[in-house]
Amino acid sequence: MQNDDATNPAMLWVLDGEALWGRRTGAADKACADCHQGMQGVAARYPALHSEKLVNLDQRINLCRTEQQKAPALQLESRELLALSAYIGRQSRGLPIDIAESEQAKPFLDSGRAAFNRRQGQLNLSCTQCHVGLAGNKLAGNPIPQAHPTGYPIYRLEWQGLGSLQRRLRNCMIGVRAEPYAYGSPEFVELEYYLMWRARGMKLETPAVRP
Amino acid sequence: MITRREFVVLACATASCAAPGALHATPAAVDEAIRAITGGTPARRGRVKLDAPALIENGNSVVLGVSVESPMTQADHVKAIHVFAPMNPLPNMVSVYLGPRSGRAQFSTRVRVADTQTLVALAQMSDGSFWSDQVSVVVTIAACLEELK
Amino acid sequence: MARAIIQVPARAKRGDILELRALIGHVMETGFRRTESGALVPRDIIRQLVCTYNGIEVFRADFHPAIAANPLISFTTVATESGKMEFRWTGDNDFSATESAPITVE
Amino acid sequence: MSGAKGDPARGRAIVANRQAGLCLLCHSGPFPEERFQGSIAPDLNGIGSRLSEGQIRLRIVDPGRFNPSTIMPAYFRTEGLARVAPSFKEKPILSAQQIEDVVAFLATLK
Repeated sequence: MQNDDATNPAMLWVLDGEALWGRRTGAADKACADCHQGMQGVAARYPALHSEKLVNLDQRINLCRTEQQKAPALQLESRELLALSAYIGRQSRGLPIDIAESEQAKPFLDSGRAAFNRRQGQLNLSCTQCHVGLAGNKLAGNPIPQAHPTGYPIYRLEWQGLGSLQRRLRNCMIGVRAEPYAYGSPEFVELEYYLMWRARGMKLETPAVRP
Repeated sequence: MITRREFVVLACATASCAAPGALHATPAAVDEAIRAITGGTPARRGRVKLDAPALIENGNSVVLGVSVESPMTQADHVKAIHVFAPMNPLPNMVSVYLGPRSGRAQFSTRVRVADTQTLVALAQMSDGSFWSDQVSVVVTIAACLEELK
Repeated sequence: MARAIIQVPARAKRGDILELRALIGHVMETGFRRTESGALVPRDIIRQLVCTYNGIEVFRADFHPAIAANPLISFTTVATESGKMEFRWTGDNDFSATESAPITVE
Repeated sequence: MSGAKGDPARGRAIVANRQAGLCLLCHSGPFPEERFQGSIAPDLNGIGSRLSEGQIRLRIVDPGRFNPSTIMPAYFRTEGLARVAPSFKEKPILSAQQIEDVVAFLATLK
């Protein structure tokens, strides 16, 4: 379903993103397309450092909006922001995830790794215990995947819509009865960064379709 | 952040998830829906092929296809294909109307399957006969549903 | 208007059987779900898709709440002449959307 | 644990319930009516002959005491946990009586 654009429902968002990409907005009356040519490879490099701060692709889009377009930031998980990140991500489909390692970024990576390994919630489970130690086994009837975020934003059949990696992680945290991190919080971006680093070299499939 | 779907209690779109007042159709309701189309003419097994995965990980979107053996000529063609689900809230899933200009009697779509059940496809021929097929599907229970805290 | 993606071959030979696809963005709210307070979420579905070929209906589908969100349907039609293939979806709350594509038949 | 003797029938319902006991997400067992049981943890068949009631009870209350790296949650421990969601804070997964019921049921699986 995901590799055929005519049947991948996420393509409805990609087309919305394409339209938004070309639309002028904000006090600067600028469209994304006024400054950027293609965005090939960009989604494969996020999260990344931006003025010493770690930001994911959605946050980077919002920085462009507030700093360049002089427009209000889009709400995280909003249809518009997901559409833009799907449109940008689609342009990196097939390219290997390419997360830069640096001294400067190391604390963020370490922090994300620690979150991945930390037991949390009433069920007291870490990501590692299931997604590394038990990947391939079945939780109830469902195979446990290796937690490689190669296709975000994804069209999830359970959601019947598009959602970000952070929304998926939020589901997992609710599943172990933990209090989820807030959308856009440093904890979530660091975890996202670690997961993308862990999947480095794997090909992006954005926008993927998952159960 | 409140998304549209988070204010809804159920994590799935079907009414299968033990909702208060959850309801489903019944094999009898399917029989009745079929009789409304056939007018009581018996539907024979054969000529129709209903395709759906035997094991469904998520019932929210299931690829379902139907094809019918027919020359699809003016004199001999399929007029309509109907699909039914006895354990969904409503027995009728989808109906399509075809003719000689279709070339082939087939279609596919994505449907919601509320629970483990036997889906039924019914084809209505230009000669007034009815043919059917059925397929049993098993819906697994999602382990980590997004839910309200 | 709702976003829709249709797939129609640009060219075909007369008599070819064409595979057509129509995908449209829509929640397909079943009318069977309840909010946290127990209120029923009203039904909001696309009820019908009609495909016309130079104005003549060649395929029609009646949708029920069992059709998944963002409905996709694929079907076939015989290439007869050059012209226009049009898809029209209608549904609850006066929903209506139209998408079309030209086809050249040799 | 709670004083009242466990009821195997109630215990069986808790074990099979995917929101209460959660057991079948990871374990499989003699539940012909339950589809899709887990493959992560040992089969519950025969646990009543492998372990005594006391051993079963301890493994439910705090399995980390036997194996610190186990993925099995402690069903009656509320301290030493991180970021517990507000609605589950300070609450054990199962009550003392529920645990007695589960122990009574598992002991019958000879």
